[in-house]
Order: sequence, then C-alpha cells, then structure tokens
Amino acid sequence: MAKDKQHQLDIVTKPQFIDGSALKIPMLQLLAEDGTIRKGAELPEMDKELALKIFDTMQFIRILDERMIAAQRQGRISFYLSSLGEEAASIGSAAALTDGDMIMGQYREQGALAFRGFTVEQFMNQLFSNERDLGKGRQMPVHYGCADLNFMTIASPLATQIPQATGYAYGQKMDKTGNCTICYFGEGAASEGDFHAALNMAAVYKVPAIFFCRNNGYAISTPSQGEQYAGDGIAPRGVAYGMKTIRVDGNDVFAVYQATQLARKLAVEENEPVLIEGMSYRMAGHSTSDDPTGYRTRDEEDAWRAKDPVVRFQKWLQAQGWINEDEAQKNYDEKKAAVLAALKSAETVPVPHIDEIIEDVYDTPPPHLKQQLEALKAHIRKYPEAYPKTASRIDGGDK
Amino acid sequence: MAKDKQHQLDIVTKPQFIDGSALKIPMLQLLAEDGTIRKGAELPEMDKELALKIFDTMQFIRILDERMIAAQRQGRISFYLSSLGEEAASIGSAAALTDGDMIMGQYREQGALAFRGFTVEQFMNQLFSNERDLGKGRQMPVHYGCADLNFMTIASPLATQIPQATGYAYGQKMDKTGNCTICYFGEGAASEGDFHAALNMAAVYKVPAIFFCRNNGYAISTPSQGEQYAGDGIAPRGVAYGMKTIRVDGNDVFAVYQATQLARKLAVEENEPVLIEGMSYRMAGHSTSDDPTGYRTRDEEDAWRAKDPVVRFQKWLQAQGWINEDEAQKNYDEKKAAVLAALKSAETVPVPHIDEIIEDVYDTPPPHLKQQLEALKAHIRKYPEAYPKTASRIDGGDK
Amino acid sequence: MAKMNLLQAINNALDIAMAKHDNVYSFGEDTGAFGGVFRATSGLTEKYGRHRNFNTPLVEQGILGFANGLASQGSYAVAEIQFGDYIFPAFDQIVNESAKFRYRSGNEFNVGGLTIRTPYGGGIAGGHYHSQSPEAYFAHTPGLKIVMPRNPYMAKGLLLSAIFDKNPVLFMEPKRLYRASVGEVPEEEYTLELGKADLVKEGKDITVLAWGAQVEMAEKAAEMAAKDGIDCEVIDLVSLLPWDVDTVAESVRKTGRLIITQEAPITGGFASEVAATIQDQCFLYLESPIARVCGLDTPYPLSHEKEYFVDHLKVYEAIKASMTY
Amino acid sequence: MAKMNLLQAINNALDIAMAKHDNVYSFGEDTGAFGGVFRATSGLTEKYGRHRNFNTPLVEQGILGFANGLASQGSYAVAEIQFGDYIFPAFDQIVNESAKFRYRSGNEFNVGGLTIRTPYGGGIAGGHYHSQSPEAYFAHTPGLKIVMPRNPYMAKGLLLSAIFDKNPVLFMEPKRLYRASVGEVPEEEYTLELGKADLVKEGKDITVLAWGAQVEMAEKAAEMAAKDGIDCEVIDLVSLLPWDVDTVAESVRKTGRLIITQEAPITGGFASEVAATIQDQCFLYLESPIARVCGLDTPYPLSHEKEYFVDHLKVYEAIKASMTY
Ligand SMILES: Cc1ncc(C[n+]2csc(CCOP(=O)(O)OP(=O)(O)O)c2C)c(N)n1
Ligand SMILES: Cc1ncc(C[n+]2csc(CCOP(=O)(O)OP(=O)(O)O)c2C)c(N)n1
Ligand SMILES: [Mg+2]
Ligand SMILES: [Mg+2]
Repeated sequence: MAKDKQHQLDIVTKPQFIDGSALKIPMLQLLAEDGTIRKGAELPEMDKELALKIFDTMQFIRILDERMIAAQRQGRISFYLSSLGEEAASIGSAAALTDGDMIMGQYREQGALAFRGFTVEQFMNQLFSNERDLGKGRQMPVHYGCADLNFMTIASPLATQIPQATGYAYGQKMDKTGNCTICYFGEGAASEGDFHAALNMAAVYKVPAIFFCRNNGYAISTPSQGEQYAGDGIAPRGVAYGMKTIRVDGNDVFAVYQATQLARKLAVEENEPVLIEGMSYRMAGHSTSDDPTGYRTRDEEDAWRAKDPVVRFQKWLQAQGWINEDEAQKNYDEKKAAVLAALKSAETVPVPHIDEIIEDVYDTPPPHLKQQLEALKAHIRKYPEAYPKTASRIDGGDK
Repeated sequence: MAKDKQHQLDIVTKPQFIDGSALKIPMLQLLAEDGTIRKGAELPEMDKELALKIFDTMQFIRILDERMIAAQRQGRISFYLSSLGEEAASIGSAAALTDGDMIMGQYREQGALAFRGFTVEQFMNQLFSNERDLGKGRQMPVHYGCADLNFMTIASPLATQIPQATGYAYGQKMDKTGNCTICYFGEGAASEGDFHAALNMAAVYKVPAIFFCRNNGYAISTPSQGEQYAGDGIAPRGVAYGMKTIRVDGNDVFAVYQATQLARKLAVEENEPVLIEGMSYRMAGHSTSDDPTGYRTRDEEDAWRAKDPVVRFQKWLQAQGWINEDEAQKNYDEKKAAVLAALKSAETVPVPHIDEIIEDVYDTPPPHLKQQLEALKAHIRKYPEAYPKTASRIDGGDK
Repeated sequence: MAKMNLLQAINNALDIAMAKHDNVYSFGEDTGAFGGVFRATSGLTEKYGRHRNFNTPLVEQGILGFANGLASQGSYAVAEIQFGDYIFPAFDQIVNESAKFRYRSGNEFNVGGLTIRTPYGGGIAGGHYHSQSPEAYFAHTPGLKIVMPRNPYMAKGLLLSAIFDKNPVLFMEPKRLYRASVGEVPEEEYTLELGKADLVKEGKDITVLAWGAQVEMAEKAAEMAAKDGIDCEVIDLVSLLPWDVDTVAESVRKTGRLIITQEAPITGGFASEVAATIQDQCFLYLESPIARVCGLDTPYPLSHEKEYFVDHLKVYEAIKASMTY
Repeated sequence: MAKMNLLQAINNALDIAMAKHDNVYSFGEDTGAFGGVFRATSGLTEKYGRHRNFNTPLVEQGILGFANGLASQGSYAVAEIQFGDYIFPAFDQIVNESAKFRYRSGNEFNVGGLTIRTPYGGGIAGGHYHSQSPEAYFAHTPGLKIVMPRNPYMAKGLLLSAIFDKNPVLFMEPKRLYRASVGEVPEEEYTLELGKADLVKEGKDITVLAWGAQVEMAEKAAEMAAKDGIDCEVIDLVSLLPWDVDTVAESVRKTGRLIITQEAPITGGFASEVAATIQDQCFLYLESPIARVCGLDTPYPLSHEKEYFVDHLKVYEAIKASMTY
C-alpha cells in the first residue's frame, strides 16, 4: 500500500466498505458475576478502608433510592429518580478521583456525590426543596449540586454538561491545577449534538477530561440497541474522535475503578481525554413518572438482577473477610434509620423565603426584578391563604 | 475471550485503551496523479459519452468559477465561491446517480448541479439575483436550487441539510421510489451537532442516503488536521455509527464514481446508508471574501496543484484517444463564450418585482404581510429615487 | 360526540390524520410503541406500524432536521418534542430552516407538511425545565405558524388543521390540562381555522386576552370580576403567528381596556407584541393602559411555583386596577 | 485618544482585557492566528499565545458549551459566533444554560465570566443568513444581559464592562459599521455602565429610540425632521437586557411621543417590549400612538435589501406621521 503524503493515508485500489465489524471493542471485567476474580485478572490495589467506603456508599444509595421512591408514592415529594443497578459505575469511578477533581453528572450519579461526602441531610434538603437546600429549592428533586465538593449542579437538559466539561477541563489545564473533570452521561444523551461537540473539542484541545458514558440499555422507554444507535454502542465514537477509549463492565466496581484510575492518569499527566463506556442496566423505572412494564420484559430484568453490582462486590468483600453478613445488615439498618430521620426532619423545614425568588437571576437583582418582587409580595399579602407556604413569613425577619 | 450475553461483547481482563490507531481507513485511488491507472486497479465501466460529459462539466465549472471570481472583483456581483480543485468529487459522484435521486449540497457542488443540466443561464440568473432566478433573488450568489432537477436549494447555515437528507431519504424509502439522497458537506461542517444527529439517525432508520464528505483540508482558515479534529478525519465516524464507510481520493474521478455507484446500490437495494469521505483540497480561497495567504503556504498549494483532478482526467481521456488537446481547447473556448454571453445578458435583467418581497413567507400572504407591502409601496412611491431598482416598476403590470 | 380529555383529543386527531393519508408520520423521543411519556401517540404504532409512528434517538436537532427533510420530500411530518423546554437544541432547524425553507428557495421547495407538537407550561411541579412557555421565542419568526389550544375540542380541530396546513406549524399543548381538561369532542374529522381568535365570553367593560392553559385563568378572573359588576370580554388568541389583530382590536375598541395574560416571563413575551400593536390600533379608544399579567423575569422556581404562577387572582387584581385607573 | 474604527476598538478592548487577566480566553471559528473573518481578534494569538486566543472546531453549540464550562470554572470566556445568524445552534446552551446557571444552582455555580460576541445586522448584501438581527430572540431570557454598541467609543467601553461583568453578556456588534464607523477612542482602559441608555441628542417634540447600527438612522431622520422644525430627542438604548426604562419613560413624559426603530422584523421584536412598557408607564402623557419602524415580517431578501432595510427615510416618515397624528 502506497502512502499519500498530504494525508498520510494508505492507498488501496479495490473499493471496500468498512463497517462496525472493523472495530470491535471488548469489555473489561475483573470481578465475575459471582463475585470471584476472573481468570487472568489482576485487581487494582484497593485497601480495606476504601473498599468499605465504596460498599458503604453503595448501601446508602440503595436505601436512599428505595426510601425516596416510597416517599414519592406517598406524595411526600413530587419526583424521584433511582440509580438502582448502576451504583458501581458512579461510585467506583468517583473513588478513583481526588476531591479536587470536578464531577459533572447527568442525574443518576447520586453515588458519586455521596462518595464525595454529601450528607444525608443535604440530600434530603434538596429532595424536599426546603430553604436549606444549597440550590434554594429551585429545581426538581435529584438536581443536587455542591461547590464545596466540586460537584456541579445537575440540570435537566440532557448532554449540555458534556461540552461544559470540556471547557471546565480546559480551565483546569490552563490553571495547572493538576485536576481533571469527569463527566457522566447516558447512552441516550450521547445522541445529542452536544456530545459530538464535546468529545471532538476535548480531543482537539487535549483537555484533562474523563467522559463516562453510563450505557444502561435504555433512555426512558427507548432501547439503546437499534433504536438509539445502530453501531457498537458509544465507545467506537471515542476512537473516531482520536480519543483514548475503554469499555468496562459497569457492574464491576473493580473494572470501573481501574479504568477510571488509569484514565485519570492519562488526563492529568498527559492531557489525554478519555472515553469510558460502562455497560450496565437501569434496574428501576426511568423515574417515578415511568413504568417500565410498558416496554420491557420481566425476564430481561431478571437476567440483569443476576449481575447486581452491589451483591457482587459484597460477595468479594465477604470472601476477603472484610465484612460479614451481619455487619452488612447492621450497617444497612443504621443507614436506613439515618435516612428516615433525615427525611422526617427535612420535610418540616419551610421553603425558601419569597425574597429568594428574584435572587441569583443576576449577581444582584436589577431594579425591574425588585419591582416585580414588591408587586408579588403586595399581592401575597392581599391573598395570604392562596400562598400558604410563603405568606406567613413574608414580612418576617427570617430571610 | 468470553461473551457477555446482553451486549454480545468480548470480555478482557486487562485494561487497554483503544485509540485511533485501532482503525486506519485507507483511501481508494484508481487513477494515479499522472493520469495512468494504478497498478492493480480496475476502472469502473464508463462509456465515452459519459466520460466526455463529465469532462465537459469539469471544464464548464472551471470557466464559470474563474469568470465569476473576476466578475466579483469587478463589482458586478457581490460574492462568489469557487470549487477549484474539487470538481471530481461533486461531478464524479453526481454522475453515479440517476436523475431522480435527490442532491442536497453545502455550497461547493456547482459541478453536481451542472451535471444534472442546470443551464448557464440558470446559473447566471441566480448569481445576479435577477427576476429569472428560480430562488427569486432572495439568497446570496451560489445558493442554487432547482426542484425539476432534484437539487435542493442551498442555504448558508452549515450542516442543517445533513439530517434533512436523512428525513428526505426516509420519505423516499417509504414511498418506494427506488431513489436515494446524496448529501454533500465539508469536513468543517461535520463538526456540527447536526452531522452527528443525521448519521446516527440514518444508521438507525436504514435510509437510502449517501453522505459525501468533501474533506478539502480547510474550513475557511481552520485546518482540518488537529484544529477541526484530532482523529483520522471523518470516515471513522461512519464506522462508529455502524454505517458502511469508504474513503476515496476526491481528486480521482474514477474512485469517486465507483464508490458512489456502489454506495448507491447499497442505499437503494439494501437501504444501507453510506458515508464517503473524499480527500481533496480547496485550491482557491474559501470565497471571494477570503484571502488564503493569511493562513497557508504557497508550497502547500503547489503540492496540491500537482494532483489537479481535471488535468488528471484529461490525461486519461487523451491516452484513451477520446479527446485531444485541440478539441479540449475548442470546447473550452466555446464554453467560455457561452459563459460570457450569459453573464452579460443576466446582468441586465431586473431584480424581482417588489410584490415578491412578501410572497413565499407562507403559501399565501396573510393580511399583515399584505398591509406591510402596501405601506412599503406607498413609501417607495414617495421616494422613488431612493429605491431605484424597484420604484420604476412598482405600479407596472409586469409582475 | 365523545367525552375526551386533551390528550385523547390529540391522540384522536393523530389517528384520523394517519388514517387519512399514508404519508403522515409521527415520531419523537419515546413516541413509538410506548406511546410517548404523556401517551399522546399511544396505539398509533399498533395501528399504522413502526415505520409510521416511531421512536427517534435522543436528539431534538435531529428530530427537526429529519422532519424538515421528510416534509420537504412531500410527506406530512408530525414531530413531538418531549417538553417545550427541550425544543431549544432544535431552534436552528426551526428558525433558520423550517421558517425560511419556502422563501429562500423561491417556492422551489417547502416544508409545509411539518407540524411540531410539544407540551408546554407550568403548574405541574416541573421546576425550571418542565414548565417553560417558550412561544415568544418563536413568534419573532416569519414563516412559522404557532397554535396553542385551550381544550380538547379546539386541540383536535386545530391539530388536524395544523397537520394538513401548507406551512410549518408549531403546535403547543398545555400539559397542565392534558388530563384535567375534559370535554365533548366530535368523533369524526373536523378542522378549525388557524389564525383566528376565539371569543370565549362576551362582555362590555374590559377585554381579557389569553392563550392556551392561561385562558382558564382569564375565565376564572372574569367570574370573580362579574361579582364586582365588571363585565369582562374574554378572548382566546388561539394562534400567535399570524395572530388575529382585528378580533382583539375590535373588542378593545368596544371595551376601551385590555388585560393580556401569559405564563411566560413578561419581558419580551408575546403579550408585549399584542400590547404594542393594540395601543397603536386602538389609541383613541383606550381608557387605561394595556396591562400585562405575566410570569416574573426569573427562571421557573420549583418551591415558589404557586407564587410564580400567573393565577386567576393576579388576573383579577389587574382587571380591577384597570377598571379603576 | 486615537482614531479607531469599530473593529479596532473591539480588538483593543480584547487586548486590554487579555493583558489584564491571564484567564481571559478568546475563541471561535477562525478567530485564532488568522484573527477572525472580520479580523476582530487579530494579533491576539501573537501576543497571548495559541492557548488564549484560538480556533474552535465548527460547532456553535460546542463553542457555547465549552464557554459555559470554562466560565463556570472561574475563567473569563469570550466566545465569538462568526455571524449572529449562526448563533441558533447554540440557543440551548445560551437560553437554558448560561442564563439559568446561577439561579438553578442557588449561586453554587455561575457563568458570570461569559461574554458572547457576535456581529449582527443587514445592509451588507448578506441575504438571509448574514443579515439577521436576532436580539429579540434572547431578550425574553432572564439571566442574560444584552448589549449593542453603536460606535467605536461605546464598543470598547461596553465590551470591557461586558467581559468583566459578573453575568453572562451577549455583545452584539453592528457589522455594517465595523469599518464604516470611526471615532476618537481613549487608548487606556475604561468602562461604560451596562443597562444605561445614552442620550444622543436632546429634543422636546418627539423621542426616537434605537440601538446598535440603527441609531445612525434615527440620527439622520432627526436631522431631516429638524429642517421641518421638529425637535427630536434621540436615545440609544445600548442595553436591551436589563433595559433602561426610566430614561426612555422620562423622555417620553417630556415629548409625549415615541418612535422605536429596529432592523429586525416587527412582530415579536424588542421594539414591541419597549412600546408595551412605555404605553403603560406614560399612558397619560402620550399624544400619539407609539410607532415601531421595523423590518418587514419576512426573511431578509438579498435583491430587495434596499427596500427591506429600515432606512432614515422610513424613520423620518414615521416621525412626521406621529407629529401630525
Ligand atoms: C434535551 C433533553 N431532551 C429530552 C429530555 C427528557 N429526558 C429526560 S431523561 C431522558 C432519557 C435519558 O436517557 P439516557 O441518557 O440513556 O440516561 P438514563 O436515564 O438511561 O440514565 C429523556 C429523553 C431532557 N431531559 N433533555
Ligand atoms: C452554522 C454555520 N456556522 C458558521 C458558518 C460560516 N461558515 C461558512 S463556510 C464555513 C467553513 C466551512 O468549512 P467546510 O465545511 O470544511 O466546507 P468548505 O468550505 O471547506 O467546502 C464557515 C465557518 C455557517 N455558514 N454556518
Ligand atoms: Mg440510558
Ligand atoms: Mg473544508
């Protein structure tokens, strides 16, 4: 094959169409579904403390998800979205980072946030949109955010955070922070134009970013294979952008952890952005507004239940002798009690003062917003019974 | 390597990052730069008539481009955009289609349009925005379009036509037309989100579409390699979407013709969308508004001049005995005369009647537009000297 | 006649349109066999097959790009955007493409067969991104039609008109009323003219103008005002582009007063367009300033939704203020 | 002081901003070493390196996504969109992201360091897609600031304010005046307050309001009117969001009449917002209807550009009509 100078291309003289079969990307798995180490696999170093912290976080998230789905059914919160089945992906990857690294999530990464240290009270305050919520109760439940923990506030529009991660990482690189940005998104969101922009720009600018695609098989009701994409998932796209890429078993916390650790090294030390595709399954409905029986079978769900990432990790921990069933149960019960207590307490905290309604639109409220607030307050004073959540405190000094 | 059932994936136990080197896409070339057939290559069937029609069109486009750049310099038209160096890509591909196939271009595909039969008068009417322009003089020069010839009207926003091609092809498939849609775009436009949407959707819906990327090395001043993308061009993206893909020498009319012919077969007979990446070079400035000396070297341009697609094809035609230098020159002179004559004539045709300003916003003008037109006409009547192109005919019966 | 809620009326209109013409297509995120997150397209795949009612990948700009192309090919493309808040990635395809397709080509090509359906509006605990009323973002765009029904009867007739109208139509569905609004709807095909306002209640003292879900607030406020002896004329604008200036102007010439209420933030909203036009056309008839009763100039806050919401009380207060100006 | 054209003033402001802070970045399509298709960023790569002034791939939604992320990280991101007509693919990143970033996070995060520069407007034989004035599409968006300078002096001072303002700012540059508008500009750093209208010419008979390149038409029309003995007060609105209601209202209370002129199509334009607000605030002072002198409700047609263009003659006629109402 001859070389074309300008493009450094090999030249062929027979037309041959290339398709997905030219690039098969395998999946890294270290921990088999039964909790044993796969033949030939070598686990990444992980001390007991870290392993238990990961497991702890997994347990906590399971409880949180379960309780809040129940709370939504009871009408105590308006909406909830669980990460059931995907805990290893977000927690295992977050565990491979340092606290200074920025996390930009989609909305199903409560595990990463909990791992960072977001307290159960902080979760509850957001979920109940009360005045202690860092987001001031302005967004729907599960739209967490915390500057102190370098966890960017979640927002509903899909994929917008992906090019933002490229930009954020560019700033980190220029400021020589030694940190990177991890950006999570679903395989559905990867269909958005913003995904394309983000990965291409990251590859061009060589930013310290890790793009973590949670491929959980569905975007609400839309199955990934054949309806979201026709190719071999998301990973080949990274290759096409000239970006280092790896696919992992998203239910294997060790595979996730190892890939993210190595990706972080590439990102921070060599300014090589990395795409990780974590293969997993959304065990619950998309959110409390969704009922998956309308679009998938029980059998399929059961097949995935057998791959449960938490069960798998717990088996390994037990085999390791780092935890036993009783301890695990005791931890579980304690956490559950803490969740219930926090829930009860957050629920009684009032919504933010009405004055907050015009704050943060700009850095300081311009005159027209102040006028609009005054008019609104005058109106509320006239009809206090129509606006019970704010009327009683409207002129109180408790702003 | 074991298989993961749900995803049919191979499993590995060692982390390995995959990058662009895993997928090198070669370039198809049949006609070498010196006009001889490459060793091992077999030319696609092309009879003398078709070969000469292609060459004819190439010559015409060269003359048109040259004359209109000059006309722009003389201030006779406001803007022009040449396809110098890229004639083989658009003409060679158009030649592989049938007249019923839809063409959606970016703006540098005048060759495809001329091949379809757009007359020199039609070109000129558009370029002079006169009342005979099919587009009614509303868009800038080179924004051609012709329903009769199945050539979608060009529009300036980049990449928007790519998902439109997917939709158009979907309609063709459902209507069982036996036709396909070819969509041209630059490697710069391939960075847009619309590109990503279009190819992914085409692969999912299996539409009879051919996506033809003219990779000419630049998007205005921005070089493709390293600034537009970091990967191996555009072709690997097709592979990532699970779409059949081929890369060709865009300056080799035979490679372009053959690839497009085969792609058309895949599209129409198997509903397989295809991505073709044609490697070429934009020999002229981006448009008459651009001066490439600000961002590239003479040497680079010279290297590409040696690959001239028209010279290359002419050499082959001469070796074939299908044309000789004199005949080629005579054709050239005749075409040039026709272009000059059409130019002179189009230039004197008036702009569309002012009544046209409100037509085609909707299928019929709603009342508010009729009122706005009446007010405008009253105003023009008051200041006829300020609106000389329309004032004289404002109340004439020649609408 | 049958009792239908607004969703059923829309589903019924889609059904009738797809039965009528083979080349009517319905698609969007989750709109396939599942029937859409609100179930507006349910049953259509079963009836017309998965090539006529189908899921799209998750990419709004692609949905509209695809839809524009399909419509330009001569088909009727009915695209659903899951929430009005997520229509912005498709803004370029709508504003630069759909709206200008016919004009720029001198009518060589058009996307007249395009209809964009999208639920909009607040009051459902949706926070920033499931509550917006983005109609004004599109109302500055010649070439588009914009329609917003207020009840099942209007929804069906208007949607059937929109689908077969020869121009691209943005059809915005008040999601707060999807199930809440129920009414008698003829089972057969019927159409309602686009571009015509609808007189909801005659009155002589003051005109109250609204569109979509907000008409309900105007009606409730008018009822309250009636108890004070104020006789409101309530008009549903129905179409925002082109809009029915004459009907509104005629009413204001009669009443001398105008309240316009919209859910969206006040600044740059469509109420401003109406106010600007009517003060011009009815200058000598106005007895008080035209008042706009609209959302605050902030994003839509979840925990203060009730306060943010432009309810009947706010409209009622504006009516009283206008009457005593 | 130095003589500069509008482009040079912008280039100079960028230069000063980048010299002042290391973390000011400038980027966009072709804005790198080449300096942009209009050359607004020329020389910056040479001076500050290719990591601070650089080309982006051709993707507006990516430019704004990247810019939002960079600004949220604490940098000053100055993004150029090559033409205002091509800003729509970035609409979602601007309207749903930039504008709501601070509010939705309760001020945990913000993109205050973001500035979007884009040339806008017609009169340069640009046809549909190099002539649009899309300001009104953004003016319905709480959280954004919008600024449109009319000459080099204002451009420099306003751009410096915009870059260092704590909020995302859309800075729209009148490309028709890039080279045509020349004036004295201080060479050192200075800023002009955002949100303040500028009194261009005092007058007592009628107020003529414009922004950006259109101020020139207002001034020319005022000169013509002066010959008829009409004393116009000409105001440059300068900032569209938030806008200076008080200055305009005060002027109208004095003159009793208002003409608003904009390049963009009339329906849903920003002139409508001003008219709606001012008729409310100055109801008892108005002696004639507020008139809007704007583009037709059509896309921007190349061959009829002169007719479409909102020139001084149209503004002049509107002044006369208002005076004799
Ligand atoms: C721009 C945009 N379009 C549509 C939606 C509505 N929506 C919310 S989640 C979702 C599916 C996302 O699927 P995926 O990215 O795979 O993530 P997963 O829920 O599976 O974790 C959709 C369509 C949205 N939030 N934003
Ligand atoms: C959406 C959009 N953004 C920017 C532009 C301005 N623009 C016109 S052509 C061009 C470069 C296109 O490059 P490429 O796609 O490689 O095509 P080529 O000109 O090389 O044929 C740019 C940036 C545009 N027309 N549309
Ligand atoms: Mg998913
Ligand atoms: Mg190019």
